Amino acid sequence: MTDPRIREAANAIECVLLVSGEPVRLDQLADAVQAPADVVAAAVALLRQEYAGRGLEVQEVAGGYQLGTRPAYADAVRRYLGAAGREPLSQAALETLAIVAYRQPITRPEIEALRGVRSEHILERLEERRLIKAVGRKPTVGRPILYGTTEAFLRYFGLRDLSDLPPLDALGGPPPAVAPAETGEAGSEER
Amino acid sequence: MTDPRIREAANAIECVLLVSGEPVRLDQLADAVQAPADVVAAAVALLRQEYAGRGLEVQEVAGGYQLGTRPAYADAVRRYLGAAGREPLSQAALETLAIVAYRQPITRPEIEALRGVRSEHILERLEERRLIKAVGRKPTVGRPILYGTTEAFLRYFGLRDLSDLPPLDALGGPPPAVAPAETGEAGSEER
Amino acid sequence: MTSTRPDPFIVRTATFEGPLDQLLRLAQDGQVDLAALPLGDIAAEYLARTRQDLDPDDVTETIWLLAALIELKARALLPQPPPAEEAAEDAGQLEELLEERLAAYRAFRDVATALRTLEAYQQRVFLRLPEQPDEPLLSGIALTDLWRAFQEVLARGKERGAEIPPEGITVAERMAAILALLAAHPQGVPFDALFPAEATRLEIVVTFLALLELVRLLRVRVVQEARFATIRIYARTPQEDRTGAEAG
Repeated sequence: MTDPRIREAANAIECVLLVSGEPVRLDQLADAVQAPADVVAAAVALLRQEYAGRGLEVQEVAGGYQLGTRPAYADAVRRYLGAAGREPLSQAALETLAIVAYRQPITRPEIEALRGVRSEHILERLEERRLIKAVGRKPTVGRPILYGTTEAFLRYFGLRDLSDLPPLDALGGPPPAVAPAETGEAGSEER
Repeated sequence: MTDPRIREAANAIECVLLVSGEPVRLDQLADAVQAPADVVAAAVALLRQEYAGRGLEVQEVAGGYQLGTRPAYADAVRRYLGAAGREPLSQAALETLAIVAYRQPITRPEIEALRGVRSEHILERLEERRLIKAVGRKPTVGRPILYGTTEAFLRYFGLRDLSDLPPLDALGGPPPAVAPAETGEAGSEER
Repeated sequence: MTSTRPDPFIVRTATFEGPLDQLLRLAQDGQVDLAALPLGDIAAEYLARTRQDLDPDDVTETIWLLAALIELKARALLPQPPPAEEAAEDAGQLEELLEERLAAYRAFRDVATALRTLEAYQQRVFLRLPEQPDEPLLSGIALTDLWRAFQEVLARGKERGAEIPPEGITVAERMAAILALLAAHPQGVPFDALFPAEATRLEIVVTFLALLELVRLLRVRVVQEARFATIRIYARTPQEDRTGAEAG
């Protein structure tokens, strides 16, 4: 039998996640349902279990939880919405975004040195899509803007946090066998 | 055992109801999930049964079905939705909002020149609160983003347009006799 | 132009007239005869201007732009290094550097592929639209609070001696406003839309100057389909003036 306190918390959380439409952090959930953190954590686990094999799923994204549709049913959703779907990023934009993600904070000249082409326009587009943002200025001549990724970036790719990024294999060898967060390799990329 | 066709239809329907937010008719559901009417009806019945005792429910309204929260959990939802709005604006945020209101369109560097401190984070918060938004880019080097106030800002303060803002008195005289949108007391708490 | 606010610094030489950043862009694209570019005159002109008004942001940007131009010109004027025995070594180093860069770039291309997979997955995930998407998250603030806050900023700014942007209408402001309007209307706007009924004569004149400036800078296009038809103003897409400048 499920603890009734956990059942009630799970029900309330389900409601909050439905109306939120974006990731909700555990502390926000605890405030909303007015339950202690351990009950909230257990309630989220219960919900995830109950949605196994169903149409919806509780996703852990950008430091919070969100109630979303499973990709398997995307066609039904698109038919209903009549929407063609969001435009995916261009290859150039995706590469530039990858450089920002792994090397942040990074300036435009540094990005351009890596890509070998001008990237001003692409950076502007990425900023408009809220995937990157200016996070400061580098204390060198001209004080160029430093770019970093945003929370929307994490949501866009369904990442919990930056350590969730696919491992970067900068040396040209095979990808590391261990999860990057533990090898410390990801850390050295991000400086 | 549930018929797998009904299970699949139920999952897809669950997804459509999640994204819709308004009642969806049976024929719309049938179109979206591409299943015959009897399968759709059975799938809806299955969903209603599965949501018994849960936080969400499949409600039959206005000739259609919608996925909504149970009234029993309305308090948790209200607490969640209200939490962001109840957070008071800091004095710094209020000042920044005032600058944007009176000097729009204005860039971040211009705001910072006026305030004498960095304001990036504050601008982000104001944007999240739907009080200001990017309205364009200034055609100077770096093409900085120009900020302006939103429609929601006007509505909140009960202004028809920006010319309704209380006029500035550069000489520092007493505030003009404008009817405040709400009592002015809460604002002064923040000093 | 009744205000003291600096308009963008316009370079005027025999062959070029326009903002400094545009000059740099053209120079970087190899479209400027650097040897003939009187950088000394340009710098002197800018210096003279800063004696009237000094905007720290503007000065920083301008110095950076001038420095970049000086570097370009210096490179153009210096004789090309003769191919000596050192060259072979340099070439080797250069090759190494290029290879290193290529390896790093390849790694990013690989993760870009991994990100593409994540993107494809997440694009098939849908959420409900957030409730009350157009309500401001605000309570307990009255209009007088807003008014008072702005007065305080102005007062403090005066104490600090900060330069407070004047309320007067400047060409730069109107240019920004026109671009903002066009950004919100990709289908363009009728000419009249730039001149609201309540606009003062000064506003109208300055707005018109701003429009001319934008036309000259190739930022907007003015179209009249037929005689006496409505004149429409469109934003020029960045591609139109950046063709080939960037691999997108």
